[in-house]
Amino acid sequence: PKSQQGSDQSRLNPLNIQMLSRNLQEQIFRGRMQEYTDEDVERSIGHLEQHKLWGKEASLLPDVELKLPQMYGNDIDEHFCLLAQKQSLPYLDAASQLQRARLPRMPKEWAWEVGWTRYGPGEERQSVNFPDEKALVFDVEVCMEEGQCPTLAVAVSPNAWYSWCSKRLVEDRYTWSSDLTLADFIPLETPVNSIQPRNGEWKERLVVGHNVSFDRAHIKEQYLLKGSKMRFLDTMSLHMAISGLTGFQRSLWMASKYGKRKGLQEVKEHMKRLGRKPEGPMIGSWEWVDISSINNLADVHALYVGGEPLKKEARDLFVKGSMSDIRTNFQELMQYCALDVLATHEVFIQQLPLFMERCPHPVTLAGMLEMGVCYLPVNQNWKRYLEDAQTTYEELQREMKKSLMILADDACQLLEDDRYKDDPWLWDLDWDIQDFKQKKIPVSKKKAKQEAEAAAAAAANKNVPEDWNEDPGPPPEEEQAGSDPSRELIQRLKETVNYLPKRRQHLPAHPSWYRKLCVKMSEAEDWSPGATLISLQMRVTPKLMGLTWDGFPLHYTDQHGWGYLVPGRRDNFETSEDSEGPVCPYRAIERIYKEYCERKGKEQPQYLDSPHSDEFMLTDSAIWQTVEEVSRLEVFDDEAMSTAGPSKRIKKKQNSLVENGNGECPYHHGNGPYNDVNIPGCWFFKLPHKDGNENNVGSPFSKDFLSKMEDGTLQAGREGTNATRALEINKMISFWRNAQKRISSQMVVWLRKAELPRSVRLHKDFDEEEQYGAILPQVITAGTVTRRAVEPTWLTASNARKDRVGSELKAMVQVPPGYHLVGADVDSQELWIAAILGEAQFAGMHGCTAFGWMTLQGKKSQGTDLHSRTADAVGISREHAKVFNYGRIYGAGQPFAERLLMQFNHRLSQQEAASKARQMYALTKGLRRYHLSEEGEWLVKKLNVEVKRAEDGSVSLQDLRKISKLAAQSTTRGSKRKWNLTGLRVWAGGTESEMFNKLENIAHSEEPATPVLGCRISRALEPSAVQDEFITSRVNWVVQSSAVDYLHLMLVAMRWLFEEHDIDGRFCISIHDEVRYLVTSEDRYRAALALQITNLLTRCMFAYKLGMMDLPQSVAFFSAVDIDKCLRKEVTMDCMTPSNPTGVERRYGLKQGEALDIYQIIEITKGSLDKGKRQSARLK
Amino acid sequence: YQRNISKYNTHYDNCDKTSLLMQLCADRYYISPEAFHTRNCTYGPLGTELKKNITKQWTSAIRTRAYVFGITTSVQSRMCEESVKVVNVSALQEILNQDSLTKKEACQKIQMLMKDCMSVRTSLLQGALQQYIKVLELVNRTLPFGLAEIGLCHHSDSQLRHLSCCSSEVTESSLVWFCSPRTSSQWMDYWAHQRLQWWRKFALGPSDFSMCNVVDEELKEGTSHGVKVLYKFPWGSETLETLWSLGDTLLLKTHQGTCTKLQCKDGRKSVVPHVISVSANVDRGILAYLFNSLQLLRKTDSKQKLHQKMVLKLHPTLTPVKVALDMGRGFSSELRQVCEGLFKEFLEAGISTWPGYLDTSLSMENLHTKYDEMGVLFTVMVSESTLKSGLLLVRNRDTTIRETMHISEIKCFLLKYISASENF
Amino acid sequence: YQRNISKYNTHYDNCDKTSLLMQLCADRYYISPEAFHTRNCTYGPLGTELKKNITKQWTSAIRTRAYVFGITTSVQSRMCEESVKVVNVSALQEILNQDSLTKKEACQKIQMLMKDCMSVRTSLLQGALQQYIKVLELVNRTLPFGLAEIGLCHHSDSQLRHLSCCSSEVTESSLVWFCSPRTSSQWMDYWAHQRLQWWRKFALGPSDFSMCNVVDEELKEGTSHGVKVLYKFPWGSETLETLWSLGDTLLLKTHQGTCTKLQCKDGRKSVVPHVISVSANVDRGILAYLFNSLQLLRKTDSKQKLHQKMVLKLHPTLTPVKVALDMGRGFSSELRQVCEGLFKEFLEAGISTWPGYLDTSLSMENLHTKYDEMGVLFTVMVSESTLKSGLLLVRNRDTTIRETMHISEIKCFLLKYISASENF
Repeated sequence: PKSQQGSDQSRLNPLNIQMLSRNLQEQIFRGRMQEYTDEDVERSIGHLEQHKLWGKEASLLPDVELKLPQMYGNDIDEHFCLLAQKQSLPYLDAASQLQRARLPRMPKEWAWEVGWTRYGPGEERQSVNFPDEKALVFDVEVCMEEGQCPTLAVAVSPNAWYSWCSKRLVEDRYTWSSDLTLADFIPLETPVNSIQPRNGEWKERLVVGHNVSFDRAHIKEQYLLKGSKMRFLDTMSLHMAISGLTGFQRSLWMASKYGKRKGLQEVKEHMKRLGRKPEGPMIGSWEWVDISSINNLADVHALYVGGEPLKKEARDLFVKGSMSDIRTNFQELMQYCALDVLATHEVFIQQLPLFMERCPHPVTLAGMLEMGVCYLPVNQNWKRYLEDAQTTYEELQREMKKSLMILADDACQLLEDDRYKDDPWLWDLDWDIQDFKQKKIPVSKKKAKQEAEAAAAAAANKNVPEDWNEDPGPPPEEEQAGSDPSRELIQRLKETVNYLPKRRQHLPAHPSWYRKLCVKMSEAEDWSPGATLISLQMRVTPKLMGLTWDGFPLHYTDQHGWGYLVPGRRDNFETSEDSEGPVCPYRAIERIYKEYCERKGKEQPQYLDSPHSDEFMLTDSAIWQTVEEVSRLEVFDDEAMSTAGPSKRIKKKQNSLVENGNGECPYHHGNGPYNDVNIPGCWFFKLPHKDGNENNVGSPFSKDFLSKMEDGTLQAGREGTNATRALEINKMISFWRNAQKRISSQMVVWLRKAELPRSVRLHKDFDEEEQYGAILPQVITAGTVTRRAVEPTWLTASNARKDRVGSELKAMVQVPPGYHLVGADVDSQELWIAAILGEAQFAGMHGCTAFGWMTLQGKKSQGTDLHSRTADAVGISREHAKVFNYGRIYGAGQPFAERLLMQFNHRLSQQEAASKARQMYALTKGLRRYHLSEEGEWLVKKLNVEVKRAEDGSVSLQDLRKISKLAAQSTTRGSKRKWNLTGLRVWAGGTESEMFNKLENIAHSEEPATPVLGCRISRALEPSAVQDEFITSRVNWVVQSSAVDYLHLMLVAMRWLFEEHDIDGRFCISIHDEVRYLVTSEDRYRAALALQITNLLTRCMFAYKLGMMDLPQSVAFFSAVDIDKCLRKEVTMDCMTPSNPTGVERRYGLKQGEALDIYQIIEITKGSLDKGKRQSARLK
Repeated sequence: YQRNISKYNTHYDNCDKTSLLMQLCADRYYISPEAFHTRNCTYGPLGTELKKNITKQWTSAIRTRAYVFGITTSVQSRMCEESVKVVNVSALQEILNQDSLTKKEACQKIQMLMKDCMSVRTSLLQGALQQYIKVLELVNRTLPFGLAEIGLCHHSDSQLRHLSCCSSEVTESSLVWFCSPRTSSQWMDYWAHQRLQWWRKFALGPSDFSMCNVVDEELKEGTSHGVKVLYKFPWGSETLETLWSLGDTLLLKTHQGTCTKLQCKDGRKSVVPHVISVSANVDRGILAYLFNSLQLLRKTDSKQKLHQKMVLKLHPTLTPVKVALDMGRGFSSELRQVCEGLFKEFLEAGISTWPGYLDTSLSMENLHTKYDEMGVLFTVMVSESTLKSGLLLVRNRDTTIRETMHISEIKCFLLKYISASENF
Repeated sequence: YQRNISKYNTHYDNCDKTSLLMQLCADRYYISPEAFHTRNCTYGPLGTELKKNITKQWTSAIRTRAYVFGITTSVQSRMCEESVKVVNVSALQEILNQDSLTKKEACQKIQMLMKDCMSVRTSLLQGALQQYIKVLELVNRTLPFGLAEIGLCHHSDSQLRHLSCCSSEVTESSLVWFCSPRTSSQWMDYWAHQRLQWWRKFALGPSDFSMCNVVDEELKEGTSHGVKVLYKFPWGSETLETLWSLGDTLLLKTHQGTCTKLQCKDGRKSVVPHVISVSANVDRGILAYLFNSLQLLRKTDSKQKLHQKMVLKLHPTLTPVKVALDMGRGFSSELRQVCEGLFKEFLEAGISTWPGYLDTSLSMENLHTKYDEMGVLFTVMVSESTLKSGLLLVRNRDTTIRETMHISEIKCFLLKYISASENF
């Protein structure tokens, strides 16, 4: 055994990786030291040398001297166990009460009364402030049409049933305020009009519900800044942890359960989305279907409880019905709600023991309870943000549409003299116009009309002077009095409206394509003139814009999607002679391309027959036509007789190609030509597609073409139009278009002054005119099979981008006066987890695998970090390499890399991409090697095959083939015996091989469980249920689920430190590898220190559970803890977006926050979490 | 404004669009041709109507947004320290004619006279600030509110300061916004955004309108922040509208010693409000819209000759003439009666109509050229078949397509078209 | 205008109505209180809106009748021989400061400077005459036609001619009508009739408006006939509008030497048209309507005390505020939301609305007094019962009766009421 010693505190491990400062290692590992064997060290050095990583210089980090809080238990694992048990004990207690209870009988009739009603054992009713119970099963229903206020609710405890009705349900009023206040919500701990719990103390209470975060968002006390001690257990999350399904499995499950048609359709669509061929490998094992279900209560109930299926029809009334519908069906709906509560209880009874068995570590439950109380503080800026984003969105959308409408109007002008026939883009639109229809005027009416005419003429003669130009003088008296011959004439003419058909034609004089873009005037209330239906996605739009690709006009065909026309083709004139359709103005296309070439200073192609310059382009349309006809004949003659001409050689080549039947374009290379598109005078080439050229491009405005717009490959060919601007706008509004509904339906509750804590009210920045409130994001604590949290708005929100309307979303979470957000991102969390797993597998030493070394020690500056290495190896940018690396670690294979490569560089051929991808995978993941099965070993011996074995005895694929070939030869022809040669398959030779071996190891094990907290994989993914299916999901699960363990450990540690050291704050939100706490400004630095210590302990827990008694210093602490007043990626980000053009500092007065590393935090806090010391430090 | 003109001239040769537009404005009587050479903005019938439409839209945009009251203040004021004054020449003459006076005495008398004379306002801001207290009573000291006015101001041109007639008339539209100091920067952003959007709303090419911050050096006394709305004219960008965040300095200065009277409620506090001034040069705005909506189309006619076609694609809401009424050949007295009847009907419905039937000398093509250059949205053609079947041919300026429509439906169509296009 | 003021003062004691109205105008901010003492017409929010309504009615009355085009001419002109000029004081100062000059030299220089200065127009007639030729092209030399303009003019007051600051701003509305000499006297009669009818149309007491011929002594050069529309103010009759039949003299004088260019077609003849000028003093017209619509009611309250109640019964079309929105006590934040919603709805429909809900301090009685004095047509009261049932209380100014109406129908009701009352 040997341990390398550094200076006083600094220590390096045998691989020269800096470990924790001595004092920290001693405090955490209680004197236990990491032991290294020489053999392991040698193996590691060899491996690192092989990947050219050994011997790189590394600078030392300063040491950290810190007195950690007193830890419990004998080791760090016990410490966490004890913490978690202490934290979850009262709730576990309440849960088991619920589990043991026999529920009282459900009332037959429900009280029509505002607020809570309690039903005693004899159904005696009693109006109560709230159900004062330790444990409840709870369900809220909301009448969607009336907004977001809770409508009614039912709860049950082991002691009684409770029902709740809202004021809005019981009182019938014309309008209700759209602003939500606490009084609209359901009290569970405080009397009406009060925010104080009885006796001033919050009690630990547990609420169980299915998708309980929805119910939580309707509970009054949950919106208070200083939280109650109520916690929530979600039967949906428990279900996911026990028996959850992956997205793909869900489709399959639906298919097998709910009839073939609906489900299979979804499976097909899913396959299509994943790019899998439906005829690909069939799903072999279906056992998992019976031990799992999708997430809704009815199916979950059926899985765990069984029996009568739940009736969910009543739900529709809440979704679609009005408040009065609910009033009418009140009893029925209450009953429905109560039955849901009952079902939830039944499910819960079954789930709890299963969950405890499969996720045995107490940290998991404690972490989930903590995650269930997310809280996002907002203020009046939230409304401003919604308005700003929406108006910016509407304005941009209008600008885009308007520019398109102008293009459509301008194009109409080509109808005059049929000029559209010479337009390189618009020639093939439908330019038909309709005749104006009129009824025949019946004879009798004709007579009446003649009379009218005569009368009119008479009237005219009476008053109008013979000479037009004479001043008639003022109108006569009777005209001033109202009788006016011209009005009478108009009136009479108006009656001829009877001769028109009842139903008016829709813009009969407009070309057909334009007509389709217009709303019929009589049809729509909010009718608008012009081509208002036009959008960027329509086929006509690129044509109206006159888009060109490298100077060639775009063209659309049904069979190939979008492409472009290259002029110069001469082999298909005769075929078009008898075709009826529009004729391609190939001369105009040639002209367009010629102008393009002149602009670009590019040599232009010599067309077969274009000796005439533009001057010869003639001024008389009649001659033009003849020339056009003649030129066609000329080509025909050329082909037939092969007469020599000025450009003989090209012609010959051309002709020979034509004869060969595959007319290639001599001067342009691209995706084509596709000569089944028979456009006289032009070849058709397809636009390149990101998924490979065999795919059709549906719109040249998809975001993949953005870069082509920017570099000028794709540009607008008409004067005065700006296709790039339209595309830019499209890009800018995409985020808000998708997110607007979700974001603006976020439920915000505004707190009155009295409902805010004293510290806020008395703060110098408090302003009565402003609003303070909160959003409770409806997070499903374990929403995926990896137990990651799911929530559609906040957990998926991207960071603010300058070109995305509304993307400043996260920064709109803003603290009330006197508070700060303290939080941090776990630095490259998943890479580290994956790496440490690989290290534990390989030599049990930090930095022993190349992948691990790069993660810990890699430097961007030296080009030794993971992304730089990949970038170098493949020859791509570091940013692109990042995408590859994460993709690979998440389980994406070589084909994914190929496709990605092609997308990054459209000039790369399929073969080049494939070889690059292969190279990259060999370097990283390594090559497959095989351990021979007994049968295999036997054959090797028997046949005396020479194989090259690696250290671990595995053989390569080539050797394997050799064996099987020999085996096949040696056996008799008739017996087609199939040998089963291989046992374990491993990866070898790559930087990440050991990591992948470990992941697959876990995924293939009998009972896959996370290495740190021992949480088992969903029953629906266990090998016993699925055999070898869903491998990618299972491999992916190992890292992802461990990341969830990481988060749970952090939450537990933070709670402990907050309580132990009286830090005034609460959990706010965790977004995957990021946690945020809402802390009083006074305590913000102590909270930051607590966060750093939490990270240290969590990482040590990982190392400890993987058998390593040490931790590299570089990952021990967050590189920075953000102390900020809003939620954003970086404390310095100003979050400028089109809807927030001046940035959050100017617009919302949000100054930059602080990002502090461990050294700064220790300096500020003097390394102490205690209240007193920090204050004295501050005074100094 | 006259600066532009001089620039037109220097850029005349290389700036085709500018000269084309100037010619068009004179030909179609938007702006009086003399006005280009003198210092005044004199508008012809079309220009006057365009100006009316623009100011109407400005007013409704400003007023539907918030509590904004219109006011009217005097062109002449005693307060202004500007150098342009209104002088009664006969009084001056009288002094000059008094032979008995020494030069010094005469000078003194003239100085006295000048001191008594009213100055001519250079902006509408001062007037609004003076009315502040009176309006405050009306709104019961509640913030925010605004005072809006459109009126003539005299801008002295810095380049011509030493010439005798240095002032030019400009129609300004002004909003003076009073808000609590707490929200003033938000309101500044709000109005800046609103104003830019307003200009863009009626533009054919919105991107020619832009916004920029006033650099610190240009900030006047007491202003903390300034934003300008610019238009990219062919000869360069010019300011159409300026927004100043003025703090409370000017307000306090205007009402010296009455600080308590100035105070408003902001929650439970009493504050002296901050002032934001939003003021646009309407005349330059008109020019901007004229430039913005001029579309030059190259068009080959039936003889393959290239023509330059000009269309003034003013926004339907702004364009001065919505409809031109013309008549084909035929029973002209009856046709004319139909025209007159329709003319009355349209005018009564508030549709600005051009009595094209008064002039029957133009060919159809010249007629369309004329109307396109005038920016006429629709051309309604009354022909003999109208007398038989009540059908009219209605040509749309933007699509140039002639649609058949019945006489009983034309008015509704026009009204609906114009009001609906306000949203685009 | 200032003459009126002085008359107010002399009649103060014996003319109760005058002082009452003046107080009302100041209190309810029709006319700025300072404006009574200075020479300017400064209007508050209500006065501005009233003026807008009057000029709008004037324009539509003029324009729906015949071929009348609006124009805009410059306030400053070179042509005018009037004595009020716009002077750049610094240029004058410069001359005075030149010590080297003798008095004579200085005088000459000043004279030169004055000559160069622009004068301020005293009527809109001259501008219209100048635009005549250009418009003639537009209408293809067809008679009759008219040029209309509303704008500021400077009137020098004859009584104060010798004071230094003798000019006062007046908003004039002017129609200059060009017709054949043959029909000119008919047109003169026509317009005189039209104008009187127009003034009377919006009056509460039409008989206070009257018409008289101008006596021969008052006829200016070139005018053959003149007619005046008068209003009987408490202190005597004053002229609101003047119509002059001007023949062709002024037109010929304005366009010297271009006689052929002036000619129009009248049948087969070519004639130089006769000019009829119709011009009204809008400011005085406003005052006339204010006096005309003030109704004084004596009323005993519950304590048998006698009160003077004033109602400004302005015509529904003219009255500046059509509807006031107020709220009762109760859930104030929700009530306010309803008010704000209605406020926006009304403004968008073009109904001028008073946001009375911003001020909740007045008692119901004071509120009605205030609104009656403001001439508010309807008072809409949003109360708690609105939240429950959607019902509003709507009080009519003229009947003082409170009607219950549903929130969904109020907008249509108001629009219909206002537009229908235009015919009465």
